[in-house]
Amino acid sequence: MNARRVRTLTGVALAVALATLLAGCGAFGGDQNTFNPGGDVAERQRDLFLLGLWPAIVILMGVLTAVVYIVVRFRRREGDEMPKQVHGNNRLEIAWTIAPLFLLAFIAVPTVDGIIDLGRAADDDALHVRVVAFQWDWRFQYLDAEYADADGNPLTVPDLYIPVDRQIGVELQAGLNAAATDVIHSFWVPKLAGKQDVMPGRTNRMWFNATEAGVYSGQCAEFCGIGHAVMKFTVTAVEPAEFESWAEEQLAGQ
Amino acid sequence: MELAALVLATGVKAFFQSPAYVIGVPLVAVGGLALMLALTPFELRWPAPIRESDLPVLDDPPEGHPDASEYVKVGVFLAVVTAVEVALYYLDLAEGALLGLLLALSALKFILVVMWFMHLKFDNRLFSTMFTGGMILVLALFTIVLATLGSSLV
Amino acid sequence: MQHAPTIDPGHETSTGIDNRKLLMWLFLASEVLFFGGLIGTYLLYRNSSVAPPCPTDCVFDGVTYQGLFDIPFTSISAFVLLMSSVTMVLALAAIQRNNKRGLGIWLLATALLGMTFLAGQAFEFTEFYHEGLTLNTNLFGTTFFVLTGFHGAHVSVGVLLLVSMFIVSQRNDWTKEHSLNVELLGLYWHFVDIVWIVIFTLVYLIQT
Amino acid sequence: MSGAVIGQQRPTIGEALRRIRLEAATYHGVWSWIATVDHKRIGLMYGATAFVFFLVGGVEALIIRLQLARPDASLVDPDQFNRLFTMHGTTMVFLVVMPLSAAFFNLLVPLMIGARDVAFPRLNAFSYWVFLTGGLFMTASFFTGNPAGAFFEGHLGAPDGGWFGYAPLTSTQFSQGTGIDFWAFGLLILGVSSMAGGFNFIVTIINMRAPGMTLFRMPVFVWMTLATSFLIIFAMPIITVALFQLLFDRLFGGVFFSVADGGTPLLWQHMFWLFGHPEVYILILPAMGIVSEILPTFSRKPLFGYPFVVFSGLAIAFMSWGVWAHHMYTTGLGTTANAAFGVATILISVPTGIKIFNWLGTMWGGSIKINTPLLFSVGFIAMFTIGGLTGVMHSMVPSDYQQQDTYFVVAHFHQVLVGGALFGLFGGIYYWFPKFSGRLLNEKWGQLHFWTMFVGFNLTFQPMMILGLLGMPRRISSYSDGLGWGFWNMMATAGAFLIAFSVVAFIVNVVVSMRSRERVGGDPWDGRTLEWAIPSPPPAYNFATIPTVKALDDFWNTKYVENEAGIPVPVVADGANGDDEEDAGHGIHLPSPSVLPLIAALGPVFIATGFIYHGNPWLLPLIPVGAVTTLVGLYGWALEPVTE
Repeated sequence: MNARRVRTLTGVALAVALATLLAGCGAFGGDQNTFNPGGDVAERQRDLFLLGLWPAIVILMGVLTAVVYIVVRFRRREGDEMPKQVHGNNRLEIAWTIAPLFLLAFIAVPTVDGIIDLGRAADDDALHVRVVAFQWDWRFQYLDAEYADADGNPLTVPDLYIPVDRQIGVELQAGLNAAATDVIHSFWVPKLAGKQDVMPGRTNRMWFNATEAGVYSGQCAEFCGIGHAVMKFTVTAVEPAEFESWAEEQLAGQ
Repeated sequence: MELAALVLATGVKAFFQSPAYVIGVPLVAVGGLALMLALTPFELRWPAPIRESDLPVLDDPPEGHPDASEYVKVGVFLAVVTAVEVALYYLDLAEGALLGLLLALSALKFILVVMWFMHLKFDNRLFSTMFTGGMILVLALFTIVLATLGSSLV
Repeated sequence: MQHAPTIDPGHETSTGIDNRKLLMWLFLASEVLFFGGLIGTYLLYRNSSVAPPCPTDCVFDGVTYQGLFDIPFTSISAFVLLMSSVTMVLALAAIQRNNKRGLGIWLLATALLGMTFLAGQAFEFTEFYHEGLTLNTNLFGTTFFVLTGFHGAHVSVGVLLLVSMFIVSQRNDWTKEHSLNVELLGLYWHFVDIVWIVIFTLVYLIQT
Repeated sequence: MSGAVIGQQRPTIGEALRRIRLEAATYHGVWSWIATVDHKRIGLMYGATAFVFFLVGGVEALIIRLQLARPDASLVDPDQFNRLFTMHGTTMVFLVVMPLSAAFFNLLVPLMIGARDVAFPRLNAFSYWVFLTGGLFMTASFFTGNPAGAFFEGHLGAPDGGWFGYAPLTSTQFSQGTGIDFWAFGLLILGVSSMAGGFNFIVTIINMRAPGMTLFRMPVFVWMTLATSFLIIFAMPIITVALFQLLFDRLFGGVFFSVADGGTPLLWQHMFWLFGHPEVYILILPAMGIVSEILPTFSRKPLFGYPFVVFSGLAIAFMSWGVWAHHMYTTGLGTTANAAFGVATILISVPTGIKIFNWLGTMWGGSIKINTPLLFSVGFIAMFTIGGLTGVMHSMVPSDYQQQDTYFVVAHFHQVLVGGALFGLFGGIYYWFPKFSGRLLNEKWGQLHFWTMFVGFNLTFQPMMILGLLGMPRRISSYSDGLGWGFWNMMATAGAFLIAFSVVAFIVNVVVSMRSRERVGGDPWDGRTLEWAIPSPPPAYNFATIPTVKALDDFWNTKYVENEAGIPVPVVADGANGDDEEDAGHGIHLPSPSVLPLIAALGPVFIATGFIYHGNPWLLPLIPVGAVTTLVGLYGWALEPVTE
């Protein structure tokens, strides 16, 4: 195999890979596209991803260029002499041990910051919702007192409605009633927020909001058996007034 | 016989539900082994036959190993420590103090057995490194696991 | 696997350590992780049972249930196993001085002490069973039986090996050249003993 | 008197075994393979068996890809799909990459350290047979126990819990049938094999080195074997405990993972990943070792920064114990744990980076021969870099809340395990094939293999990254139209078939090359390490005289000396050519072949079958039968003479 062919083929492969990657990021279609967030949490997560993505692409391009350059430039030609035997270089080693640490610190800080921020409890004035996941469907219960019916039962619906621009505080429960056991599920609305697992036997919490009205599709993200692929739901974000009238209507029908 | 009847009559599940018998299986196996060794098709040489002779019983232990009397001394000490442990259990000590004392004493027993009976005191350091490496690893890992799972004892 | 034959490397081993001894120590280091997992699980689940019976006195639905542990009895068991370590090491000391008869006596003594321990465990298991504790009663039953059961299985394997070694050593002419076999079995036996030292303290004596 | 005769049949069995040993010792015929204790033959059997399982796992992958190629497909139903992807993962990890690495350990470690065999040849044979029986046992699960119906009605009986089998999905309540039992017992049996191998290689490397072969004169591959083996012997016991707990729950009504009884399913995740993350490095470190051998040879330069490559490998092995919870960010571990494990995960990229830079440094300024093994190694560097960088992106916890359990993760670990481990292993096959067959693999077919695999690989897994970012969760058996996933999935499926084509090219290559008459000498690549100093294929005893090692890359130093400018000059007296040693090995004592490891290895499968079907009075007795089989094997093994 001659060097030219190596170069061409490698070049083509790289170009295809890069083009695909960029095309993917550019194609903002799809109901579950994490690159097209509809809420603050998802936006923050996308921004953090991009913060990591660009250095990663730069490093990757650096390594790939170096690999191709080295293989082409130092390929064995006929009548080559033996190369100089270089055993190593301590200064270089120290340099490429230390240098990544700076880069990593650069992503570690926003990472820890994000963990703490997303990990805090939901605000008191948030809309409190209990997400109930079971094989293989969802129920959403509105826990605030104003959404309870005459018997004190919370409003319960199969798809989530939320008002825009209001924080939604979520607690996650596996199994239709707390005593029933179920498998692990994961609550995920890609355009609104990253996922949180629904663990049987413990209550996980998260919060998010929607900044734009619309219908967001969500889906169970933790493998949960035969119905895993069809365990879907939607989150409809509407204006607050519209939400209140929707809730009243639902309560009346419950 | 009773054991065998139990296994065959009710299946393994019932057998295990009465876990007292779990421990009985290996005991039966010991008997089976004796039978097997008696009927073995192999010559019982292990690992290699050596000349037949009446070697004199030596007086001294090999280099690097303590004398038998030392082993006995360690044994007596171990027995005493166990007695102290049980006594402590019956004393009305503060919970924290009891916990600390018991852990310390069992660590002492542990170290004595490992150092003297397993010869780590005298043997190659490689062995100590590997063994303590495993100990530290498992302690670290499960401390973290128990901590993240919110266990009461850590 | 302590008697696995080893190839003659054509020279001394690189470290001067016998291959089989190294193997045994590696095996024990690995066993540390095994028992660590079992003990860790027990510790995680202590006091997590949602139904009686319990190791010590406990209350469910206003009813007090008496604890199952019988400390004096278990202490004797633990003591027996501890003393079997002493007899084991005396067996080694005997064969290191070419004393085949002494080896036989101490091996047999160790095996008998081991079997006494096993019998004690069988008795204890039976008692617990009659008190209503099985593998599927509650978390205490599951974790306790699996942890002590696996330890008991290790003791049983040890007894098996002790008996085998007794037969083989007495039917052959064992001298101090064979002491490595005894030493390796001893390492295993002492290891099983120290695991019980840990279990005895963490499971039986310390109850929070 | 040792052993008085008891009973009349005693000499007959003993005699039969002796005859098998003698026949096998001639190195001809089928018994010489069944009873072999030669590390080279065991290595070859490991490799061949793992390759067959690779084809099985590959077919599973192709069915999965066909199902996902288009929206709303119904080639397989969700139940079959779940079983297929579970077996695909389990097969590829435990029956392909691990044993392929074990094949290389077996073939190379004794040769590289100048030993005649591993420390415990029969234990080594035992490892192989346990792997084979365990692998067959695991695969046999397809044909059993689906409560919905029989295999010939299209119902597969394989495990359906995913390769990490999260509780409580694996409980009897949520997974009926025997699939999970086969899975758990299969992993236990395979664990025995891996652990026995791990012990054996640690002892071999620590104790069996040729004179002068100090630790820091060992090839990097040997170092990586040592690190991997330590990871195996420390990680396997943890999964063993977890699997026993699962089995006690399933078979005997234990409550370890039962939420109703106060158990916590998270315990399973901790135990699994305490094992599972070191396992990832168990899979990748051997490939890193292989690449570290190939690059210097074809660059005609020593490995750049040898001690740094070694130490970074050890650092990776060590740090792999501190990152397991990064598989569990979304399970609600809490802020502190997520932050700590996030930062630890970020840090593990440092030693990985050091390796990549040193490999580039090795090639820099070299005289690089571009052939298949080198291409695979270079492909490894490129693809593994992507795997590593996406790994760092996963360590950014908040953004990982989005990527967790999506195709982005699937893409990431295939990037590491296919683009990394498998590329490295294929490179190793091309590199050492002549050593063990005496023939070179065909270069044209090899390049076809590499380029189709490289392109196919990128076509398959880069689209998966995009799929993950487009919100496609992993392990879904179908998806609806309109999510924007159809195009990328079709692309991935096309890529998968291109990979399949490349594997066919590889098989053709092996067949074509094995039929070729051309033979190579002991040192076709101008190699650097000891294995090239002996003939190809190596004689049973490996080294006629055990070499005395004076330096790192000792064999190279017998061929060349460096002048003042650091340029190697051939040594004039050319006495080091391995071919001179032929027929020199008379009178070397090798351990006798034995069938007893095989007999001992048969037991566990019987025992497992007996336990799984303990309700069946005909199959229940398999437990004692298996126990006795293993005991007979082990006792015979202990009592049988080692050599004769």
